Amino acid sequence: MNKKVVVVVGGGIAGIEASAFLSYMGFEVVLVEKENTLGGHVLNWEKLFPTMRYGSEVLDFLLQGISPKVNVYTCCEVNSISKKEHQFFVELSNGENFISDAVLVTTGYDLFDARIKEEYGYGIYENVFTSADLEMIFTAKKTLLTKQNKVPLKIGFVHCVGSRDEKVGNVYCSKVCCVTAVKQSIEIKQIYPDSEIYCFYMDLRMYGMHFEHLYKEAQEKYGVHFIRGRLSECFENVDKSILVKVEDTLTGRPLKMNVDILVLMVGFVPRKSTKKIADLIGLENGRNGFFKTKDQHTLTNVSNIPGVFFAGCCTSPKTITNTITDARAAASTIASYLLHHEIDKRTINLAP
Amino acid sequence: MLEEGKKRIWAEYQKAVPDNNYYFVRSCIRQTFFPGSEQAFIRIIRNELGKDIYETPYHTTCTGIGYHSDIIPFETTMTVVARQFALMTEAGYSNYIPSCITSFGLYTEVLETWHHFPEIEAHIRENLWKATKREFKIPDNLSHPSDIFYHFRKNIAEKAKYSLVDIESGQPLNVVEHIGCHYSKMFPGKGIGGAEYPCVLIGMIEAWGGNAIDYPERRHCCGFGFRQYIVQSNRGYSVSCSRKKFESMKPYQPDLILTNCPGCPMFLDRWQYVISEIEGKTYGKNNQGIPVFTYEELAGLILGYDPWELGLQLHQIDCEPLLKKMGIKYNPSEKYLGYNREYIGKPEITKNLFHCC
Amino acid sequence: MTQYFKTLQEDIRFREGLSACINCGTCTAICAAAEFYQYDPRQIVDIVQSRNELEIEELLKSDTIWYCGECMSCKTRCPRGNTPGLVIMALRTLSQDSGLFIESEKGRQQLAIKRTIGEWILKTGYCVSPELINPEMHPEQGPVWKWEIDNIRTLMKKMGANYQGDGPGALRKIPEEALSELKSIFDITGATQRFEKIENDSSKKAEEMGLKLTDGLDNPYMQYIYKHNSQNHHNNQ
Amino acid sequence: MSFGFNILKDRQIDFDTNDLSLARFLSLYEPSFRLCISCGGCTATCIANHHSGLSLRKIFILINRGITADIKHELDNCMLCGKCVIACPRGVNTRGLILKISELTKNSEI
Repeated sequence: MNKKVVVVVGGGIAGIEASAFLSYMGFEVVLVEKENTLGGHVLNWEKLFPTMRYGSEVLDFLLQGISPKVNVYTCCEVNSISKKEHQFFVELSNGENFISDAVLVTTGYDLFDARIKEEYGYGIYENVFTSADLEMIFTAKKTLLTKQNKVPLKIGFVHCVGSRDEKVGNVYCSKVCCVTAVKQSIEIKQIYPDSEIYCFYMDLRMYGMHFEHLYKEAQEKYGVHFIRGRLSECFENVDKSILVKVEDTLTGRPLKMNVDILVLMVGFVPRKSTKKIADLIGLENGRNGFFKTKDQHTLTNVSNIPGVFFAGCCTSPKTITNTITDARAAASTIASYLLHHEIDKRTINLAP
Repeated sequence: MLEEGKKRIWAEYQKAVPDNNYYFVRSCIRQTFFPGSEQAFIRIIRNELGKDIYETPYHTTCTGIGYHSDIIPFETTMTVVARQFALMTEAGYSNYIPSCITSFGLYTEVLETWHHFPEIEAHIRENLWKATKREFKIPDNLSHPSDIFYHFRKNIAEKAKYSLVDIESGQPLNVVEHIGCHYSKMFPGKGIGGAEYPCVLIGMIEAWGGNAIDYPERRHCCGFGFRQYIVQSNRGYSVSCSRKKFESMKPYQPDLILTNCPGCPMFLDRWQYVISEIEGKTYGKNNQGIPVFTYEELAGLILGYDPWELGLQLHQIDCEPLLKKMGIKYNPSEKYLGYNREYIGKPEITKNLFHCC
Repeated sequence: MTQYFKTLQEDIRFREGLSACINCGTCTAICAAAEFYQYDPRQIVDIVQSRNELEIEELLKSDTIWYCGECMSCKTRCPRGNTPGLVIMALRTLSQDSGLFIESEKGRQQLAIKRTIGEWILKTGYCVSPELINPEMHPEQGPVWKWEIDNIRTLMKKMGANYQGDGPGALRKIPEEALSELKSIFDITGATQRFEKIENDSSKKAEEMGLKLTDGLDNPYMQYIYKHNSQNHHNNQ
Repeated sequence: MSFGFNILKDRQIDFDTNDLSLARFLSLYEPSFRLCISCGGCTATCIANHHSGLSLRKIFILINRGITADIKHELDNCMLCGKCVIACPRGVNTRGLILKISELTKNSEI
C-alpha cells in the first residue's frame, strides 16, 4: 500500500509542528511556505511572554522536528487544489503537482494594518509605532529612540487596536495584545528605568497561566501605569511628541497626556490569502473572516470539507503555546482520518 | 508629519461632486453674518466658472438649529427637509447644494434614515402631502459649496490675481483650517478626505499657494454647541472651546483661519474679541488677532474682488494686515462706506485688539 | 410604573444611537462638554442601558442631559457604533414631552430657545436673521455687530443681499405661502404641540418660582432663565 | 466689560502638569500601593462608605492622577477598621496607606 500524503499549507509554527508529528507518524508530508524560510511571525518576535524566552529558541526546538522526511517547499504557493473522490490534486506555484490524501491549512494571520485606525495617525505622526515595529527594533538589537533620536521618557501603549472595534469591522479579541503590552512595557523599563509608561486599556485580559503574574510584576517592580479608557484620538505636537486623549473612566473625566512614543497594540486579522484559499477548495469562512471550524468545542481542526483540516491562527487568534498544541491536535485528527480510526466516526449536534 | 499617510487617506475619501446645475439653498447663519460670502459663491460659480446655479425664494430654513437645540421634533425636521427637496424637484434640479454645514449634515442624516427605514420616508411623504400637497424626488447629489470649490480649486487658481504668499518674503502663508463638525464627523464617507483628515479646505489652501498647517486641536468643535451659544448663561462653554483651539494653534503662528461652517467663522472671530476683553489676551502678531475667513471670502480675495463687497469689514478682527501681507490692492477709505458710497461711521474701537484704521 | 426606557426605544435616534455600550470612554475623551461641564456621556449611556427607571427619571430632571453641544464628535469614534449624542437628543425630547425639563436650570432654558429660534422660524422662515440678534442680548458680538445693525440696510445692499426684499437672495422676505406651509408642517408633525407644551410647563414653573412670565423676551422669568447661572456645572474635582 | 458668562477652566486631567508627588512618594514608601487594580473590593466592604460615600478605590485613583485637594476631608470618614485589607485581592496595605496619607495631608495641608 502506498504511503499516505499530507500537504501542509503554511510554514509558520503550526505548519512546522504538525508536519513534524505527521512525518513521524509515517505519513509523507509536503510543507509549502511562501516566504524563503520557515517560521512565520515568530521570526519577528524577539522575546516571548510570559517567560521572556527568545522566540528563536522556540523555533529552533520546533524545527528539530522537521526531518528529511518532510518535503519543504519555500518561496512557493498553492496554485490550485481540486478534490476527486478521496484525493486532492495540488498544484504548486513552482509547477510541481502532488496527489494528497489530506490537506492541512496553517496559513496563520496578518497583523492589523494600523493605518486603518486613522485617528491614531500611524503612518502620519512620526512617533506612533506598532507593537510589531517595537519587536523589530528589539529583534534587530537596535536602540529604541524617537524618530528625532531622543530617548523616550514617556511612552503610551494603546490596547485593542483593530480588535473589539466595529469601526474597523473586527469585533473579536485578539487575545495576545494585552499581555504583549505588559511584556513590552517591562522591556522598555529594563532599558530606560526612568521612563514612565502608560497602558490605555478597556479590559486587561490576563487569561493565560502566568500572565497575571507578569502584569503584577509590571506594576510592582516596574511601576507601569494602567489607565482604563480607550484612546479616542491622538495628535502630533509641534515638537513631534504625541498628544493623546482618553477618558480616565475610573475618575469619569477626560484625560490628556503628551508622550514621546505611542505604541499601538495591533491585533490579528485573517490572512489576506484566507479568502483565496477558501475559494480554491470551497472552505467556509466564519463571521470574522477566519476559517470556520466544524464545531467550536470539539471539531476544532476539522473543516467543512472531508480531508481538509486546520491548525493555528487561521481559525482564530492564538498564543504560541496554543498554536503548538493546536498543531499537534491537528496531526492526531488527520492521522485518525487517514487511518480510519473508530474515533474519527464520532458525531455531535453542530452548534449553530 | 508624514504627508504620504494623509494623501493615502485623502485618496480613499473622494466623493462625487457634480460639474454643473446646482440648486442652491441659503444658510440662516451665513446669510446673516456673511451675506457677502453667499453672494461671492454665486458670482464665482456663474461668472468665473460659467456654471448654472438656481435658487428659489420659496425655500426656508431646514430647522437645523432648532432641531439641534431640541425644540423641533425629528419628524418636523424631516418633513421640512422633504419640502425643500420638493421645491428642488419642482424646479427641475437634482444637485442639492445647501450653503450651511449643519444643514448638510442634517440632510445627510435624513437621507440615511430614509435609506435604512423606507417606512419612515413613506410616512414623511404622507406628512408633506397632507401639509403642502407637494411631492419630491431624492436628490441625485448632495454637496456642500465647499465641495464644489474644492472640485474647481484649480480652475479658481488659474483665474487668481493673488496667491496665499507673503509678498515680502515669498513664503507661503500659514493657514489653519477649521471644518464644521457636521461636515463629516457623522458620516465620514460624505466629506472629502473623511472625518479625521478632511482635505476639502486643505485642497483649496494648497491650490491657492498657501501652507496648510495641522495642529493638535484641529478636530475640536468651535464651541457653537447650539443651546450652548443661544442661551447667554451657557456661552462660557462656547468661548472656552474656541479658546482651546487658539491656544493649540498658537505655536504654529497662523496667518489665517479658513472655515467651511456657518457659525465657526463668526465664533472664531468674535471669541477672539471676547477673550481680549475678559483676559486681555490676544492672538496673532502685534495684537492683531488671527483673521478668520470663509472659503468664499478667500476665493474672492485671490480673484481680486473688493474686500468690502465680500464683507470683510463685518469681521471683528481686522483683515488689513493680512491683505497687505498678500499684496492685495484695496481702498482703505471705502471700508466704512455704505452702498451709495456714503460714510456710515466706524465701529467702536475695542480695548486690547489692534485696529488698523 | 413609569415607562421611560420603553418610550426612549420608540425614538429612532435612540435605537440607532445605542446598542450595547462597553464603557470604554472613547466618547468622553473627545467630548467638548466633558471638558467644561461636570459631564460624562459614557456614564449617561450606562445609566440608560441599565434600564433603571428611577435613574433615568433623575437624568430627565437634571442639568446633565443639557450640557451636550450636539457636535456629534462621539459618533465618529465609538467602537460599538453607538452615538451618545443621539441618545442625548432622545433624552431631551423625552424630558420635554414628560414635562421634567422644568426641574433643572439648564432644562428650563428650552423656553428661551423656543421663544427665540422657535418663533423666529415661523415668523421669518429662518432660525436667525440680523434684526433678531439684538446687540444688547448679544454683547459678545462686539462693536462691529452693533455697527452692522445700525447700518444694516446699506451694508446688506453693498454685500449684494436682498434684505427683506421680494424674490431670491440672502435675507429676502420669505413669501407668506412658504411660511404658511411651514406652519402647517409644524402643526401636523408635532412641533406646534411641543411649543405649547414648553409654554404651558414653563408657565407653571414660573408661577411656582414666583417669577412673572408674559409674552416675548422682556419679562422676569425669561430674563432669569436666559441669564442665570448657578455656577454648579463646572466643578473641577 | 461683562458678557454674562465666564471663560471656563478645563476639566481634563492634564498629565503634563499635574502634581504626582504624593503618588510617587506612596509608591516608594509602600510599593503595594502600585498594585491596586481598582476592583472596588475595598469600597464594597467599607463601613464608612455606607454613611459617607468614602471610596478608597476612588481616592487611590485620584492620588494617581494628582487630584488631591479633597482627599484629607474624605479620609476623615475612615474608621480604620481594616476590613479593606482583608478584602483586597492584590494584597495592598490599604490601612497602612490610609494612615500615611492622613499623616501627610495633615502635615502639608495638601
